[in-house]
Amino acid sequence: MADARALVHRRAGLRLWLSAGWIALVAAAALLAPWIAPHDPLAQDLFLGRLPPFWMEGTEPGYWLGTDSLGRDVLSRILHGARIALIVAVIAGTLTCLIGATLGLLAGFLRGWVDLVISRLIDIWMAFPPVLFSILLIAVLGPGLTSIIIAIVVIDWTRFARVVRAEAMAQGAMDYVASARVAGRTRIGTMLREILPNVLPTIVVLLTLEMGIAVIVEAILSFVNLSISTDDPTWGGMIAEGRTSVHQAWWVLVFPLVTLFLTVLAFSQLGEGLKDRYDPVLQ
Amino acid sequence: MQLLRAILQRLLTTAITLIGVAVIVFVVVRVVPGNPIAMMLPPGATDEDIARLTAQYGLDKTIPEQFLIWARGVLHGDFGTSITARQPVLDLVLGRLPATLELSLMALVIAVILGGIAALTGTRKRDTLTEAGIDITNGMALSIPDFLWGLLLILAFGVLVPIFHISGRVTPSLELPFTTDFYLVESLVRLRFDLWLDIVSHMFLPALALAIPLAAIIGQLLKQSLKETMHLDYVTLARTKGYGENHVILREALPNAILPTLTLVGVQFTFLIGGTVIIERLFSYEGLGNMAIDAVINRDLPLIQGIVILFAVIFTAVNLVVDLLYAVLNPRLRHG
Amino acid sequence: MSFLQVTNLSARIKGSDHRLLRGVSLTVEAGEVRGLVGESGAGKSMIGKAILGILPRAIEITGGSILLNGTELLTLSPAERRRLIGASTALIPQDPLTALNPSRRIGPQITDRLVDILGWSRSAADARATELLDEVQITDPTRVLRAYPHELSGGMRQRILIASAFAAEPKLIIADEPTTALDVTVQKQILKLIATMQARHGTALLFVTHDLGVVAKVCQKISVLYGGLVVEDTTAEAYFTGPAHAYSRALLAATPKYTNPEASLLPIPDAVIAAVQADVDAYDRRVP
Amino acid sequence: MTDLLRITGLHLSLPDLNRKPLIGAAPRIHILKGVDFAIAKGEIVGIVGGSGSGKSTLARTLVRLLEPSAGTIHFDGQDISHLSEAALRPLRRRFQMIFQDPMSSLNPRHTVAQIIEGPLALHDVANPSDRMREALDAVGLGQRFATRHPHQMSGGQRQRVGIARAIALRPDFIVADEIVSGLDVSSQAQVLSLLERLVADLGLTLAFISHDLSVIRRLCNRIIVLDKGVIVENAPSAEVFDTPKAAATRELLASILLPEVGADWQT
Repeated sequence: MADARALVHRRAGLRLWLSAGWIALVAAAALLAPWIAPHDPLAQDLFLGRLPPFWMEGTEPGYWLGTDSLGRDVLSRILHGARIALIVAVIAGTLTCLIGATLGLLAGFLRGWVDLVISRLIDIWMAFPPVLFSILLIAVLGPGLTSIIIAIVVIDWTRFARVVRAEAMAQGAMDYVASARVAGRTRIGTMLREILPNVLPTIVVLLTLEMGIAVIVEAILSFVNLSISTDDPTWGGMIAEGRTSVHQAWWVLVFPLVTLFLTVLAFSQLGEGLKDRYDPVLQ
Repeated sequence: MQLLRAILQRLLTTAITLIGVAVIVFVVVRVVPGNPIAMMLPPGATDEDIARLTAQYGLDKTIPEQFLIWARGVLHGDFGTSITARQPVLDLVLGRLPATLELSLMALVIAVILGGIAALTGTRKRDTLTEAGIDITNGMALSIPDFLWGLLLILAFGVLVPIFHISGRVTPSLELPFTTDFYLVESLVRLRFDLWLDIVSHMFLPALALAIPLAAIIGQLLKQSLKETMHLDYVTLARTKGYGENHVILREALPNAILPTLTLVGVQFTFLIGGTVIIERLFSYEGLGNMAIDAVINRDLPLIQGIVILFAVIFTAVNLVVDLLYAVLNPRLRHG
Repeated sequence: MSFLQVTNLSARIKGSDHRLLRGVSLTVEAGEVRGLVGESGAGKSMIGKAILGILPRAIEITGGSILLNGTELLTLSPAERRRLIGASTALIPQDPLTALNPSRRIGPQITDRLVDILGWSRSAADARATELLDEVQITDPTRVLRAYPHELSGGMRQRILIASAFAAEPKLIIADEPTTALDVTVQKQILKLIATMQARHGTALLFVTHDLGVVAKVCQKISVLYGGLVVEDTTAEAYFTGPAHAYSRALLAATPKYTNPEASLLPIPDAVIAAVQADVDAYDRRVP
Repeated sequence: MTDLLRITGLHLSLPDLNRKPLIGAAPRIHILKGVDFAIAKGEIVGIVGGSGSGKSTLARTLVRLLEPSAGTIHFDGQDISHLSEAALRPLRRRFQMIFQDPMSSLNPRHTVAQIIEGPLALHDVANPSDRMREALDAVGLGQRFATRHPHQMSGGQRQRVGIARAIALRPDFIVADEIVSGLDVSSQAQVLSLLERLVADLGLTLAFISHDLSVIRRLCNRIIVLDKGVIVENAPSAEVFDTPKAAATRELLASILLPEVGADWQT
């Protein structure tokens, strides 16, 4: 047992460091993009269109990961694309978490009519196909960073609300809650001091998961051409373009796709890693 | 009696949900900027033309009035007329529905098979490296959404090793003898295996992309549930009777482990159906989702409404079916 | 030769030096009832599980022997062993609520061993099941055999498990805390039922329990365990009139007894724990 | 002797959510059906009954975790039966409860120090950490336990934390609900002798709820037997054992298995 536990711990530690490391790298790219990017991400040069990456035949020095059909440098565009990805991940993820977790906590702990209203809202929300809903919202709000963030928050709060509500309900049935009442704690006090610490690990896992999802939603919206203005380099926009020319220039699709893949994976693993490392019950 | 009450309760909440969806989509759609009527007329149309058409589609009335008119129509099976296609919304939507249903169900089948295998293997080989491998694979499959899987599959099996089609529902040059829109089913019924293979080759990658996250969820939940069940006394008792591991897993543990998994899989299946929207776009698959995105881009209000309502109906129907299945499979509800 | 002879049985958690059984030896004669007593963590259920071959995967047997009617169990292949165990032993588990499969009817849960493992015909097995339910005083066997577990009370389910255990006329039954999960008022009835059935069928019984009150009623021999070590092996008569070992004495004094409240529920003195723990440590030094 | 707690005509019913109709209130299950008794200051009263007798519901009503449907609860002369949560709060310091399952009643993500100090801080007790340390000593757990979490302790140790939390507030009255039923005999003996000593030292009044008459015999001056929501016997301990009046009491007595060979087996 001791052995298995150590193994789990080591794996969890590795997971935490790898995922945190990759996200730090993306963050660094986002911050330093104007200085480290070898080229202007918007600079077009039709003579340099569809250059392959550096290890293949027919490359130009300096275009490490090749260029797209308009001759824009793929690496520079990925570095700049990290900015929007990260902004969306952090802001949309955090806002969604705050709103969804609060509603879930209130519904699950207070029960009664609060729960009735929130549960009904969740039911209605869950009956919408989320991707279609987000596309619709962007059509209403108009493209742009703020619209994307609003759309993500409006659609994804139920992810938190559902899980946190169920968890809070389960915790609410435990005797430590009754014990807090016997000690004279108020309802809100009990919710914040007793229930919240027990739901927090779940919230953290959901939060980092949501950050990854936010990046994907942005990519999906770029893919259907509804995200930011078409000029700004985003990973989703690059992927959309890469998809159309996948038979001619696969690298235009592959590099942003791998970046996106790793980032989403890192976000999802970060939460689990943090929980394994810092949840007192798992120590 | 108890069952009847539960059913009534479900129908009531379902009705509330559907009305809620209808109201929200109706309002959201009507604040979309841009005049759809102006978009559909040729340049140079007069203001009068626009006003006439606007009135024809009822868009000059207030939103509550429009809603009531629309709701009355819906109750009579009339979902309005598509602005771009100028055909009844219901016809358009029902024409595309079979494509999306076939895709979703194929994805579900793949997910159940893959997830089931993962769960059973993981349980059989629990506490070994095999189980750890399954856990890691599941974890990855779970944290990457269908959209990314779709792209990766396009690269892997459409470009790198091109063994599947990555675009469309069927090769356009083929002659189709079908009378329904259920191509996959009808090709089988007509014993046209050449067509069937072509259709499967088109559907397989999008279905797999949709299936992977669900397979991971089934694998994870069912395995967890199986492992918990394996610790229960009736499983231990079966071992002492002389039964081997496979028998114990399949006959004693599995029937009980499926139940808790089933409810969660129901919700996840609605997510899968929601995922068809973007996956159909990605694979240029002619289904509801693809149509929905076009409808949004073209500001085709009646069509958007119709599609969203249809999705909501499908989702609630899936949940109802899952609840029924649960009741059928659970002896506690079936008897007494 | 004893029907069951466990000699020097040792077990530990795989890949660690955490020992669970420290050279346990005990015997159960044919038709005899032996109680295995101790507190949680003493290893008493572990012995039963080791005999039946249902130890959790994380636990390994590191030495010793288990002879069942002269056959060494620990060297048999898993399949041979399962067959032998299935044919000649049975288990009465602790919790009747979790010991019956909720999705299967009662009847097949009693007869499956007879049909699948022992090759009885279905009709013979069904007749046997009815006869058994009669024997455990269930008045409406036909209905009960067709019922699902959730339709029956806890006491009823425990009767069914007892019937199921005796179905194949095993030579040895291991009862693992069979009354602990029951309501106080049914405990005694169930215990009487087990005792009656055991006597009538002449089955050897290994009775695992933490409850000295239960042991006093049904057992002829007693093994007291602490830390996976047998600290005392004696007859019930001798144990309840004056246990030899200090730990056994202290355990008895800690047990509630309404007829002599002042001399019961006495905490075990630290010195006694220290002494018995010293025995455990001495064993670990002796046997690396 | 004055009564610290006086219960008159106590009824309690809870909604049966399994049978709730589509519209309107759920039917109610009647659990306590007219319970009268009093507990004097300094008394240790045992409340005993089989499963379904309503003893745990009664325990929770005594500390006003549940509100009676009818009847009154007087605590130290004050009617607390329908006081609001806010009005109860200052009184809460004076009556405490120890729960059956310490794994559930101790917050898994709090340390022992937080668990014991939490209630102290709520009632503005001065020097809560000193009081916490005192309480840990009183229940025989060393200071090193202060930083532990519940899952890092044994069952007996956890239950002692539950006791420490209750006594740290220096209440007048404690309800102990089946607090040893999950423990080994040795921990059981330890926890009970600890409780016995604390009650004497601190001059506590105790309602001790259990299904085990033997345990109650050792600890309590008086025994109340509850059966299907009514009191069927309320008498000094020795009397209940020597001349049991109610059938329910006799049934409970008959079900006891004494740790001695022979004697009571054939009854």
